[in-house]
Parts: sequence; structure tokens; C-alpha cells
Amino acid sequence: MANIIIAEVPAKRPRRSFGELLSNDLRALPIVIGLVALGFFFASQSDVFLTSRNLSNLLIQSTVVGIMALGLMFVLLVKEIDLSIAAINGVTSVLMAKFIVEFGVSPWIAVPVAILIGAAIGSCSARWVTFVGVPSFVVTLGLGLALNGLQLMLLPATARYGLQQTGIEMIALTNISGVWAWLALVLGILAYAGLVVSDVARRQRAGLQAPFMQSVVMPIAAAAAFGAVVVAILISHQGIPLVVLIVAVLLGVGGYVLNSTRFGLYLYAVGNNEEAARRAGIKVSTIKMAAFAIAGGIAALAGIIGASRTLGVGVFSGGGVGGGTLLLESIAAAVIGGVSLFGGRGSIHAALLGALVIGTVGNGLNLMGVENEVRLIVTGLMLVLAVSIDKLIERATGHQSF
Amino acid sequence: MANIIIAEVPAKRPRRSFGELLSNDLRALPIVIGLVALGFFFASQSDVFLTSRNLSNLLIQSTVVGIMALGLMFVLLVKEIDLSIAAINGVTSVLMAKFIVEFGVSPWIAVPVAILIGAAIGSCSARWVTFVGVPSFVVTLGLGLALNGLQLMLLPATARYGLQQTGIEMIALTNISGVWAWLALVLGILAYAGLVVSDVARRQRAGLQAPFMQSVVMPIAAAAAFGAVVVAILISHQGIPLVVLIVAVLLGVGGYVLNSTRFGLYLYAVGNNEEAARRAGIKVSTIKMAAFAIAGGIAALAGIIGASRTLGVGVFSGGGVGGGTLLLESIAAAVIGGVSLFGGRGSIHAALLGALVIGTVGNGLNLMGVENEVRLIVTGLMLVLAVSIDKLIERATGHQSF
Amino acid sequence: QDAGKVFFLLPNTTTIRFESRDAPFFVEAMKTAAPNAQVVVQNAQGDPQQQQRQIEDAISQGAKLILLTSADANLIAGGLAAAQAANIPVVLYDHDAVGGKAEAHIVFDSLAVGQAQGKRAAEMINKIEKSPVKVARIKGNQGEYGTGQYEKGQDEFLKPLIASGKVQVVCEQYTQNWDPTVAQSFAEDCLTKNGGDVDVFLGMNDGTTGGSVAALISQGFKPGDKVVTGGQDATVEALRYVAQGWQDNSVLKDLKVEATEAAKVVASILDGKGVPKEIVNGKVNNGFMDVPAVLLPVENITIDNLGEVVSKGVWTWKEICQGVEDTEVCKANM
Amino acid sequence: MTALAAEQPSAARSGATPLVSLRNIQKHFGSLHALRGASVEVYPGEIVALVGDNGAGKSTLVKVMAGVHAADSGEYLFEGKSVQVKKPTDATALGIQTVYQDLSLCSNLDAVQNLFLGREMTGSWWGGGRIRRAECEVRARELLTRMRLGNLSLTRPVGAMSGGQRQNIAIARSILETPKVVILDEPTAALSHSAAEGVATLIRTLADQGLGIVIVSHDIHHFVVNATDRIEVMRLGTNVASFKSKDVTGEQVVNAMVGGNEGVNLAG
Amino acid sequence: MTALAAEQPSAARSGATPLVSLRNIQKHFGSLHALRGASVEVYPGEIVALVGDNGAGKSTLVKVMAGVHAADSGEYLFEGKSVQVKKPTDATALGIQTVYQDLSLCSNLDAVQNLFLGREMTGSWWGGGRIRRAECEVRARELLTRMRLGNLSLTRPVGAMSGGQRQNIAIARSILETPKVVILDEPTAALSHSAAEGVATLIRTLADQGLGIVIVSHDIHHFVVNATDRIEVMRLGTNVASFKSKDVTGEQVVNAMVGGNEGVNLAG
Ligand SMILES: Nc1ncnc2c1ncn2[C@@H]1O[C@H](COP(=O)(O)OP(=O)(O)OP(=O)(O)O)[C@@H](O)[C@H]1O
Ligand SMILES: Nc1ncnc2c1ncn2[C@@H]1O[C@H](COP(=O)(O)OP(=O)(O)OP(=O)(O)O)[C@@H](O)[C@H]1O
Ligand SMILES: O[C@@H]1[C@@H](O)[C@H](O)OC[C@H]1O
Ligand SMILES: [Mg+2]
Ligand SMILES: [Mg+2]
Repeated sequence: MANIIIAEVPAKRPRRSFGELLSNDLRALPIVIGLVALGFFFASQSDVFLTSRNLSNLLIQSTVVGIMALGLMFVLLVKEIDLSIAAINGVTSVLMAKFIVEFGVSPWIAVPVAILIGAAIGSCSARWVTFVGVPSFVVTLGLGLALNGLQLMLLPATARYGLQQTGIEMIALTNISGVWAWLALVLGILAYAGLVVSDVARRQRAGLQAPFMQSVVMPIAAAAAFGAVVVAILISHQGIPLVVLIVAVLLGVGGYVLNSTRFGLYLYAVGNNEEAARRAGIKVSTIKMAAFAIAGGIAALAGIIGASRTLGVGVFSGGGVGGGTLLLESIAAAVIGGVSLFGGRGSIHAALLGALVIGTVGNGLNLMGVENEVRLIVTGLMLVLAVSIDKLIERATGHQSF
Repeated sequence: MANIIIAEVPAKRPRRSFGELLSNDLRALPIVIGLVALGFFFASQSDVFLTSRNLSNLLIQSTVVGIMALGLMFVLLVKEIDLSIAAINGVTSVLMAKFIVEFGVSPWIAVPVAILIGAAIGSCSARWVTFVGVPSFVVTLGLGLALNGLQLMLLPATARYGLQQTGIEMIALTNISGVWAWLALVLGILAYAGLVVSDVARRQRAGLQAPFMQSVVMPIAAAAAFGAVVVAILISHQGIPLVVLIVAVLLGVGGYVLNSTRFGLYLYAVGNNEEAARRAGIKVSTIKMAAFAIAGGIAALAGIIGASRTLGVGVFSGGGVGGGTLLLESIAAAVIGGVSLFGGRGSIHAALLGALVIGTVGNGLNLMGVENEVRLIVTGLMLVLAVSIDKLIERATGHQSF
Repeated sequence: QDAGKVFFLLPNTTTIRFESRDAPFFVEAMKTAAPNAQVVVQNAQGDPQQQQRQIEDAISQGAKLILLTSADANLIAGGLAAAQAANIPVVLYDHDAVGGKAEAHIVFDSLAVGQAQGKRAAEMINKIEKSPVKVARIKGNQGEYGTGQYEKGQDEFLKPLIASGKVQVVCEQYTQNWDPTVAQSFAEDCLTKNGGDVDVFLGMNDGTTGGSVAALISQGFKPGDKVVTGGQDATVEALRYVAQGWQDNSVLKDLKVEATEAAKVVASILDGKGVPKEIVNGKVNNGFMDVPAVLLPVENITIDNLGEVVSKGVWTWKEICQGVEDTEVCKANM
Repeated sequence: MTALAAEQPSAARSGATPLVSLRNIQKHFGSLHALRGASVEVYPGEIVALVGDNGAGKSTLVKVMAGVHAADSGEYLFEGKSVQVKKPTDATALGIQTVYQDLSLCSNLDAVQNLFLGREMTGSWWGGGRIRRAECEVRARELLTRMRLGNLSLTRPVGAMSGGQRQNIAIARSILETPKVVILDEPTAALSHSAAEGVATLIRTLADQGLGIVIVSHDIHHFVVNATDRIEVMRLGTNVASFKSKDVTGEQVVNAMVGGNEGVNLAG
Repeated sequence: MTALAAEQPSAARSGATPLVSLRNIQKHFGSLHALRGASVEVYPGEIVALVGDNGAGKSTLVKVMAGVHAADSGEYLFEGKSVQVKKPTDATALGIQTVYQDLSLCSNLDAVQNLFLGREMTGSWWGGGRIRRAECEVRARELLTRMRLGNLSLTRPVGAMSGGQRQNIAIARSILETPKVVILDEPTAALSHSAAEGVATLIRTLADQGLGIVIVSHDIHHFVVNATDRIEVMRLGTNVASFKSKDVTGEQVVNAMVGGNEGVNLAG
């Protein structure tokens, strides 16, 4: 009377073809293949591309969009969209600058306040979306315009607040070099290892399978090796830029939240089947509110980093009226990285990988020095191709069935 | 042994509350309530608002976005998106201008060619989406940038082609006035009546219920009355602008296609359950290709109308690089009108109603002459409110259950 | 008596001067030039279609005159035609407007701006001993009329130097929507590409030069290491950079003068006296007609004549020196 | 066969109050009148079958019990006290667990995640709600093994599972924590014969532990008359008959469902 | 009970070729091996039951027959000739209609639209494919009335219908046009007793008209042994037994499903 379920692990594991390898293990990081292809291409076109100076540059340039996309991902996961993130980015950075420059508030206060305001704005749109039932596309589009207006009102007659010598510029200018950089890496890996080991220990205590080599040694070694390469490259230029470290921390925390916590799980549940989530007792509107708040807060953080990079805020902060390139690139980064616009699908690397694809194309073309017209054409085609490579491999190696 | 199904028409129809009336009959045109509210508001703020000149203006001003949204709707219905429509709008209008101005091609050839090229571009993105499986968001984003680049290349050194005295300007300048306008109305109503009557005749021949009064007389009378009011207003200014007539024809044809034809039905089916549609033998990729082709062709048409209105084309035709306001407003119009970004839902009025909401807010605020910052804020809030009114009424009068 | 409504239609908010300076100056000037006229200011937010709608809506409201700064010179002919059909006079302010009728054009000669930028760049380049001097050109928004004129003006001085081998242009790019962030990334990549060996960054306005300055700061350079030139608009931020030695110049357009001249022309037309002949000093052909032009002079501001901005009442020393009080110019003038 | 007009089922006879009792529930969907004064109650230790033709309103009544739909009017009593059940958490807070006809699983999550959804075991607060995956997995495996589903993959998304596998997960979900009432809407529709037998045994075990079970089923002849205690027959959104299972034949129930001998069987 | 190792079912005995015959089908989903050499064939006039435990691969085999999944390897014969069935239209072109376990309806369309989806009656070409709604409605009503579903609303979206109502529509859809083979994957799972009886009668009528019927069902004791001609038992993605329905008891079938006496019953 036992119920029969097809055993999933065949007795002897057959040797796997390269195609299968690609379609299984590397599937985890889909767009990586496209990114690597782009890297090869640009390296062949410009001998500067692979210099540590340029790679470091490229990383820094991708941070703002990467961070924005990271935050937006939370909203996309619950099958909503936030078109106001660029406006939040702009308005909170202007507000922060106003506090600092006009009212002499310390950056240590102004920065967290700006981030909180960003989160508060996000949670307001979520309330409107969940309470009234207006699609988030409309709510956040309208809110974005309203915030653009507010941003213009907050700016002084000179239309710009300079941020030099306010301390904010240090965010973009600080580099962690030498031994400190390695220390940061070691700390990061220790944190990661701690999580991995505690997971495995739990599994073993619970009597579950957890092969030590495969689930402890290998992931940690891989992470350490990858981290070491990145740090080595960065150090040979000028150290780990603080903004890159911020991104790394966000990725770590974000990954932990999405993969290991209850809240992360609920994001996926709500995005896949909102009604089922509701029936399971998940407070759907709270989860959505949190997702929008995170997107808003992170957008504010990105705004501050952006302001620090450009050494000031103005009409352009946040991409200008309508969100401009910043908005489009942030959404595009998430989608290129593999986050679904239809909810419930996407992993934490997505945002950064997508932003790196966009950043690499821009940086590579700058190095090649093509004309503007050609540049636009090539940018467009490369974005499509980077994502297509992955899909074409998927096709060639057999469909993903689910 | 008969299967029991709850009869749906209660024996005696109870009198219905105003709320029920709203939530049933008016549900068909959801955003209409918001639009009417906007109209009341602006009429109270500016005595120019309700003049026939301004209403005629408002209609003309909403045509480009309305037409774009109409085309986009086909793509949204099949659960895809086309971010390249603004770029198609721009590049095809520049191409048309180039043909006419540089190569002396007749507008009678250049215009259809431009529309065909628009459709061809659309169908290419569809092929990429369906064949390779890259999300349409990415494909059309990239394609849009590439087309923006192409547009820059096509323009001459002055970055402009003037279209005065080429014949193209007549599209925007032609008005059908006096008796001709009434004739157009009569023709339109006759066509509509023909469809309605033939439907009812068929039903009666087939022995199905078809109350004459309710299914023939009333809809036709309503359409005639509404049409007459619009025509009367337009005539008292300068007649029916040709572009408004074009929109009316597109709406009529589009409504017929969506509601009465096999292709229209398939759009809804594919958008709701692509796999079920495929299993039912629908060629999903063909349907999607047609949807994208329609969106592309219609975007080209909108581009031509836009060029005719601005009497020239340039870098900013099609909203400039990235699609700018034109792209955002076109998507917003469809969504505000009630088209779902998640496929399978939306009716033909959506595009026009959404565009009218956006157009009315812009026009009304122009008439009120508010400051720029305030204007942005008010625009944002009004868009959200216009859609919310509808949802709030829905809430107040009981949920839509499905 | 009521002289009726005058609409001042602005192009966008990205070139913030129109919203934050030109419009208030014009409203102010109109109070004396035509006290009975009611001035309505509207901004097309960079969308030429929106600007055309604003023209149409102005006509609906019975506008007496439209003072127009086109959002895109190339897509405004339809709006001009609508105004002409309604018999409403249009006066052009600053930006060109191609392909339609206009009464007058009040403008800082765009070509002259480009020439001033080019001339100054050539001077700076000639001061550098090295040959070739490596120049990065960070240009304005492609396809915009102004960008074309600035480029033409700069080229007059640059082309000969390139031909003679004195100048090597190592990077060259348009900046979409004059966005300083885009300019910054481009400048950073240009530095990277050349291993830091770039001598001159030639921009087109203070936003694009500001991007170059931010790039230099982010890559650890010091003021004076590189020449950043080609600014215009004399924004207060740029002047601070000039004071600090980060930036070399900014072409000053005295916006108050421009707004006042515009008010004079507008008032005269409202009075039925037409365009005042005495202040017309040229013409601009816009592809439709020769528009009578009031061409205003521009002046290039560098560290040596920073005080000009103050004496013309554009900014005060206090405003310029805020945050950069310890620079020499500021110490000398505060 | 005995019509139950006044007589009460076993548990009731002993004077106990029903665990859950819904009375005279009305529910409209727009103009469609889905429930027209429907009632249902379940006593501790009792298995109540809810039967009726397709579209009779069984699932709608179940959803009202589960807090998914708010009734337009009617009474909701839990252990004799009137309660407000406006949302699913109200019902689960009372100890009511439901297997929905549509299963209501998240297809992108795996079996363990679906089983525990909304009530994961988590670590200390400073871990930000870190899910104790290992513990969850162990409990899931235990439960599934008890349900003879030991081989079911715990890590594949349920979207990639067969209909029966999914239904099993939904059932397992409802009994994961010790509920007071379990409502099952056609829980065995996609189950293999043996799995369905397993479920029948399972609910009897649960009832014997004092739970109240409400089960919707179309398997009148085999399951309903043999494995339940009482049968409520619905038609057109209302109750038309009530039987003691042991006193009735499948034929009689089917007749009541389709209105064969209404007059006789109309109960309470 | 008789093992059918060599013996053929009724139709076959008369020397006819099977309408559809799938042989030795293999199918992987990633690393999961769902079909391991499964076979099935159906003769004109025959009702074949496909049974097996949950996850045995029945639906996967059905989807291969219907052209939804392409098999990794194996033979597909139609009326004795090898054919390529790579997509659903290939199967429908051969006259194979399928009721899927998940129903595969469009929830935003109404009953008539779902019934005719993919084969609407349309007007002349110059009308651009105008759907003859009235004719469709009449035929839909006719068909539904024949299936004793006369009261089913033809204009409400099926997303707002009960589980059984939806399943009825899916079944009606499969017999709308005269097919040669009808495949039904648990078609009566959500149906009321009487509706399920109706379906049993219906498929017998169809078989009597010479159609081949393949039906997946878990109702072994009642439906499978009584209403079908031949029973194919699947386990772990392959066929483990084959019975003539009239010669077998439910017990025996169930035993074969769970591997009670494999050795004896292994067929073909
Ligand atoms: N799309 C899919 N992707 C991955 N695995 C799948 C997919 N569909 C089915 N499977 C797996 O293939 C096996 C066979 O599934 P199938 O649906 O054919 O079973 P079944 O016999 O129809 O079971 P049931 O009686 O539960 O409907 C199962 O283990 C199932 O999890
Ligand atoms: N969400 C809904 N919106 C509108 N009508 C609905 C909705 N859900 C159910 N209905 C209708 O309400 C009536 C009762 O449906 P319900 O699902 O309760 O039937 P049921 O007894 O469970 O039938 P089945 O045995 O087929 O599952 C049906 O006519 C159905 O079409
Ligand atoms: O003032 C300048 C303006 O005239 C031009 O159009 O855009 C760049 C600005 O700096
Ligand atoms: Mg039900
Ligand atoms: Mg199955």
C-alpha cells in the first residue's frame, strides 16, 4: 500500500555531458555566461579593459544601478513594481543635502534619516496599492512624478547643493587598502562560513545527510577564492572602494534574508500565489509593505552614494523628471539578471549581475570610443545578446521543464 | 440525475441600489468615473476648459499617446511588453521624412511603407522573444536603444527634416466640417448598427434570446447620441480633425477585432493561459508576432501623426533616446485604462480613456497655469486618484469576485 | 487696462537656469515694462510634444503673446504654425526654433559661446609644453541645436590644432540630456583608457565640466593636475570650482540682461509698436525666415575675472565662496 | 434510512456543543446567489461529509468556514460562542485547518516550504527569523512517512509534481500542527486508490483523537457512506437533507442530491 | 484474473490495428526519469484504463500522446503508421482529443469560448475571422444539454466556476468535434457522482461508435473494472501489468499498482 514516488537519485550517477553541466550547475547564475562573453569581447577590443584600474572603475560605476536593482528586486518578487525608486533616490538625496548644507545637520544623522524617509515613502505606496487596490504601476508612477516636483521645490535657487567637504564625499572617495582589505575579506568569509557550518551542523544533529566536503568545504573554498581574486585586483589599484564594500554587505545581507529567513520565503510565496499565501496566514499586505519599504530605503541609500560620487545634488539627481535612464537601468538590471516581472522568481545575484552587464557594456564602449549612434545600437544589441546567450545554451542543452 | 447549477437570473429582478448600478453596468468602463471627476474639477477651475475649442484641442492632444497605447494593448494582452514602441515611432517617422524630403518619394507611398516597417520591426522582436525565450522587456529595451541609434544616423547634419508643404502636414491640419462631419458620424453608426443587427439576427435565427429593445435599439441609440454630442462639439469649433477620425476608426476596428474575431479571442487566451492556448492548437508565437506587429505598425502611424503635428522630425521624435515621456505615457495610458500588465485583461476603450485621463490632467493644469513644481505634484496625485476613485467605489459597493 | 496674458514657455528643468533664473527675471522685468500684462510661466519638461500642447492651450486661453524657449528647436514648427494661424505673436527666447514664424529672437549668440570656449581651450593647450596635448571632448546633447553651434564654435579653434598635430583628441562623446552623471562616467573611463594621461577635458556647459571635475576627484587628482575647460552658464557650483582651481572657465550669459531685453520686446509688441528696431542688432535664419535678433554679448569668466560675475550682480562673493572660503580669491574678496 | 429531522448525531447525543457551527449562511458573488441559508456543524470526534452536485455551494461553504470568503450574513459559532471569522488567520487561530479544492500551494516552493508556510520554525529573533530548515525537514519527512509518502522529494518545487503528489502535500499541510477541526474539500480527488484509503484511515484516526472533520467528497457509495458519521446534502446553495451515514445507502444520498425525494429527506 | 502476456483485447482479436500505439517511451525532466520505456495502445471501440500510483507517469504518458511533451525516445504509431507528434496540433490533426488533468482552460474566457478554443466557427474571410457566436452558442448548449449540463452559464468566465463545472467544460471540449481517440486524464475527479456516471455512459457510447478511449482513473473498484475494457498498470514510469477488465478484480489491479505480485502480472 505504499505510495510510489519515482526515486530521484539514480543508483549510479551517470557521467554528465558538458551541456548538462551547464544546464544544471551553472543555471544558478544564468547571466554569468553573458557577462563572461562580454568580458572576453571587450578584453579583445581594448587592452585597458582588464586592467585593475578599469575593473575597479567598472565596479564603482555599477554600484548605484546595482543597489537600486537590488532593492527593486524585493518589490518585483511580490509581483509588484516600483516606478518611484528613481524619484525616491533623487528626493531623499536632495533632502539629505539640504539638511547638511542648509541646516548644518551632521551626515551621521542626515544619512540614516534620508534612508528612513525613503523607506517610509515606499511603505506609503504599498499601503495605497494593497488598501485601495490600484495597480502599483499607476501608484508609483504618480508618486514618482509628485516626488520629482517635491525635489524641485526642495532645491535652492542655484538648483544644486554641493557636497564637497561635507563628509558625504568621503563615501565615494574612501578606499580600504592593504591589510584592511584582506581583513574585510576574511571577516566576510568567516561570516559566510559560520552560516554554512551552522546549517550543516544542524542538519547532522537532525540526522539529515550533509556531506562535509560538498556542503561545507567546497562552497567556502569557492567563495574565498573568488573573494581573494576580486580583492587582489582591487588592491592592486587603490583598495576596496567603500561603495563596493557596501554593495558586498547588501548582497550578503540580502542573500541571507531571501534564502534563509521567513520574510524572504514569504516574498517568494506572495509573488507566486498571493491567495495561497493569504490562506496560509501570511499578512500579504505587510510583506508587500516591507518589500516596498526596502526598495525605498535602498533607493535612498543609492541616492546618497550617487550624490557622493557626483559631489552634489541637483535636478539630475535621481535621473531627473520621470526617472530617466536611472529608472530604466535599475529595472533592466534586475530583469537582465533573471528576476521575473511576473513575481516569485529571482535570486540575489540578479541585481548585481544585471547591473554589471549594463555597466560593462557602457564601460567597454567608452574604452572602444565608438560614436554615439553606433554606441546606442551596440548597447542595445549587446544587452539582448548577453541575455540570449544564456537562453540559447538552455535551448541547446534541453529545456528547463519547470 | 440532472446536474444542478444555480440559475443565475433570479425570478424577479430586485430593484438595484445606485451602488450596484455603479458596480455592474458602469464597471464596463472603469476609469470613466475618474475621467468625469477630473472634468468636473477642471471645469470648476477654468471657464475655458469646457469650450468646444479646448475640448477639441484636448482630443487632438491625446491622439498620439492614445494611438500608441491602443497598439501596445495588443502586446500587453498576450502578457508581453514592448518598450521599443517609442523608438519605432521615432525611427519610422524619420525614415518617412527622409524618403519624402531627401528622395522625393510620395507621401502616399512613404506613409504605408513606414507603417509596414514599424510592423516588421515589431514582428522581429516577437520572433526573438518567442524563439529564443528572452523576456520581451529585455528584447525591446535593447531594440529600442538600437533604433534610437539608427534614428540619429538617419537624420541629416541639421538633425531635422522639415515636413511643411510635403503633404504630411495635412494629416494634422485637415478637419472634416459641416455636413461631411455628420456624414462620417452616420456612416460610423451605420457600420456599428450593421454589426449589432446582424448579431441579433443570427441569434434569432439560431433560436437564441435576443430582446430587440435591449440588444439593438438601446446600444445603437446610445452610440448615436454620444457620437452626436462629440460631433456637435467638434463642429462648433472647426470640425472633426482628421486625426480624431483616425482614432475613431482605429477604435472601431480594434474593438471589432478584439471582441468579434478569432484573433482577438486568441489574444485573451494566450495572455491568460499560454500553455492551454498552445494545447488548444493556437499558434502562440504567431499570435504574439501579430500582436507585436500591430503595436509596431500603430506606433509608426502615431509617429507619422506626431510628425505631422510638429511639422518635422528630429532627435526627439519618438520621445528621444530611451523613449522618454512618450513611452512612459503610452504604457501608463493603457494601464490607467485598465489593461493588466499580467496579460489577458483589458478592453479597447482602455487606451483612449487612459490617454484622455493623462491628456485631461495636462490640459487642465495648463489652463490653470500652476507652477512647474506644483504641476508635477498635482499631475502625479491626479493620475493616482483618477484610478483610485474607481477602485474605492468598487470597495464601497462590494468586491469584484473574479 | 488689461494687456492680457503673456505665456513664457520654458523648455525643461534639466537646464535649470530657465526655471530658477530666467523666468523670475522676466516676470520681474515685465512689472516695469508692461505692468498690466499677466505672465504665465509653463515648462515643457523636455518634451517637445508637451510644449506644442502648451502653445495650443495658451491659444485657447486667449494668449496675447508667447515668449518661447523651445524644448527642441527641431520639433517646434507645428507650434509656431498654430500660433501663426491664431494670429498670436511669438518671440523666441534663447533657444532657436526652426521652421516657423517668429517676431524676434533674443539670444546669446550660441556660436559666440562655442567660439569663446574654443578660444580659451586653445590658449590653455598652447600653454602646455607637451605635444601632442591629449584632449577629451565631452559634448552636449546630440542633435540639439545649441550643441551643434557650440561644437562649431569650438572647432574653429580646435581643428587647426588637431591638423598641426598639437592636439590629439583621445575621447569624444555626446552627453545624453547634458546629464552630469553620464559625463562623469565618460571622463572616468577616458582617464582609465589612457592610464590617466589626459591633459585637457573640454566640456560644453557647467554640468558636463562638473562631471569631469567629479571624475578627477574620484580618481585622486588634485586641482590643477588637469585642465577642465569649456564651461558655460556661470553656475555658482562651477564658479566655486574655478575659485578652487578645478575648473578653468565658464562662459557667462547675463540672464538678467537677456530677460530684460525680452521684456522690452514683449512690451513693445503688446503696445502694438512691433519689435523695437533700436535694439535689434542682427538676424537669425531659422529655415523659415530671417528672424530679427537681439544678439547679446557673452563673456568668458576665469579665475582672473571672477569678480565680473559679482559686479554684474549675477552672484555675490558670499554665494560663490560658500564652502570654499579658504581659497585665495575668496580670501582676497570676502 | 432515517431522516434526521430532530435526531442528533452520536457526539451531540452526549450533550456536547459542536466545535464549529455555521447557520443560515448567505453568500452572493455579484448577482449569483451561491449560498442561500446553508448550515453545517461538526462535533468533536465526528466526520461530517458535505455532498452535493457540482456547483451546489460546497466549496463556497468551506471557504466561509475557513475565513476565505466573508459571508453576507449568517452565524458562525465556535465551541458554542459566536466568533468573527473574516480572514483565514481567524480560522487557523481557532484551530481550523483547511485543504482547499484548488490546493492553494505555491508552485515555486518545495514540499517542506509549502508544508510549513506561515508557521515556519525559526531561530532566535536576532537571526531575523532564520528558518530552522533542518528541523522542518525532519518533521516533514516524519509526517510524510507516516502518510506513506516517504519517497516524496522535499526539495523540488511542487509545481513540477504530479497532481496526486501535490494533493498529498496539501493534506499533509493541514495536519502538520494539531488542529481542532480539519476541513477537506475533495482531498482524494487526485489520489491513487491506496493513498485515498490512507486518507480515510487518517481522518478516522484524527476523529478518534477528538478532532472534528468536515469533508467534501463525490465518492458517495464507497467513501461517504462508509467512512463518515454524518452526511449533509446541499443543493442550490442550501441544505436539503441530513443523514446518519450508517443508516443510509449511497442510492438514497444520491437521490437527495439530485432532488429525487426531497419531501421526505428535508432536514433541519 | 488472467495475465494477458500474449492475449490481445477484443478489437485486436479481430485483426484490427491499434488507433494509437506508443511504444517504449522514455522521458526525462532534467535529472528525473519520468517514463522508462512506457507503452500504451488503444484499438477502435476500446476503452483503455491507465492506472498507477501517484507519480507513476500516467499524466506524462498522456501528454506525450497529446503532443504536449516530446518523448526523449520511443515509437508513436497512428493507425499502424509511424508519425511525428511534436506539438498538440499534431495530435489534434490526427483526431486525438485530450482532457488534461489540469483542465487547461482559460479562466478569463466563458464556457463557449473555452469549448471552441482553437476551432471557432467563423464567418467569411473578409470579416477577418468573425466568430459565429450564435452558432457556437447553439452547439455548445446542445452538447451541454446532452451531457445534462443544460443550466451551465455560457457567458460567465470559467475562472468563476466550481471545480466540477470546469471539469465538465473540459470534457465537453474534448468531444465537441468527432475525434478518433479521446484521452481523459482523471476526468471525473471533481465530478459529482451522477455527473461521473454520465461520463461513464458517454465514453461507452463513444467507444461503441468506434472511437478509442484512453482514460486515467484512480477509481479502480467502481469505474475502472466495470466501465473499461482493458487496464494498463504503470509503476515507476513503466508498464507492469495489463488486464482485461472483465477478468479482473479491483484488488488484483491495486496489488499490481503497488507491486504486490509483480512477477505474475508483468505484461508486454
Ligand atoms: N513538468 C514537470 N517537471 C518535472 N517533473 C515532472 C513534471 N511533470 C511531472 N513530473 C514528475 O514526473 C513524475 C510523473 O508525473 P505524472 O504527472 O506523470 O504522474 P501521474 O502518474 O500522472 O500521477 P498522479 O496520479 O498524481 O496524477 C512525477 O515524479 C512528477 O513529479
Ligand atoms: N469566485 C467565484 N465567483 C463567482 N462565482 C463563483 C465563485 N466561486 C464559485 N462560484 C459559483 O458559486 C456556485 C457554487 O460554487 P462552489 O464552488 O461552492 O460549488 P461546489 O459545490 O464546490 O461544486 P463542485 O462540486 O463542482 O466543486 C457555482 O455556481 C459557482 O459557479
Ligand atoms: O545654457 C545652455 C543652454 O542654452 C543649452 O541649450 O543647454 C545647455 C545649457 O548649459
Ligand atoms: Mg467545490
Ligand atoms: Mg496525473
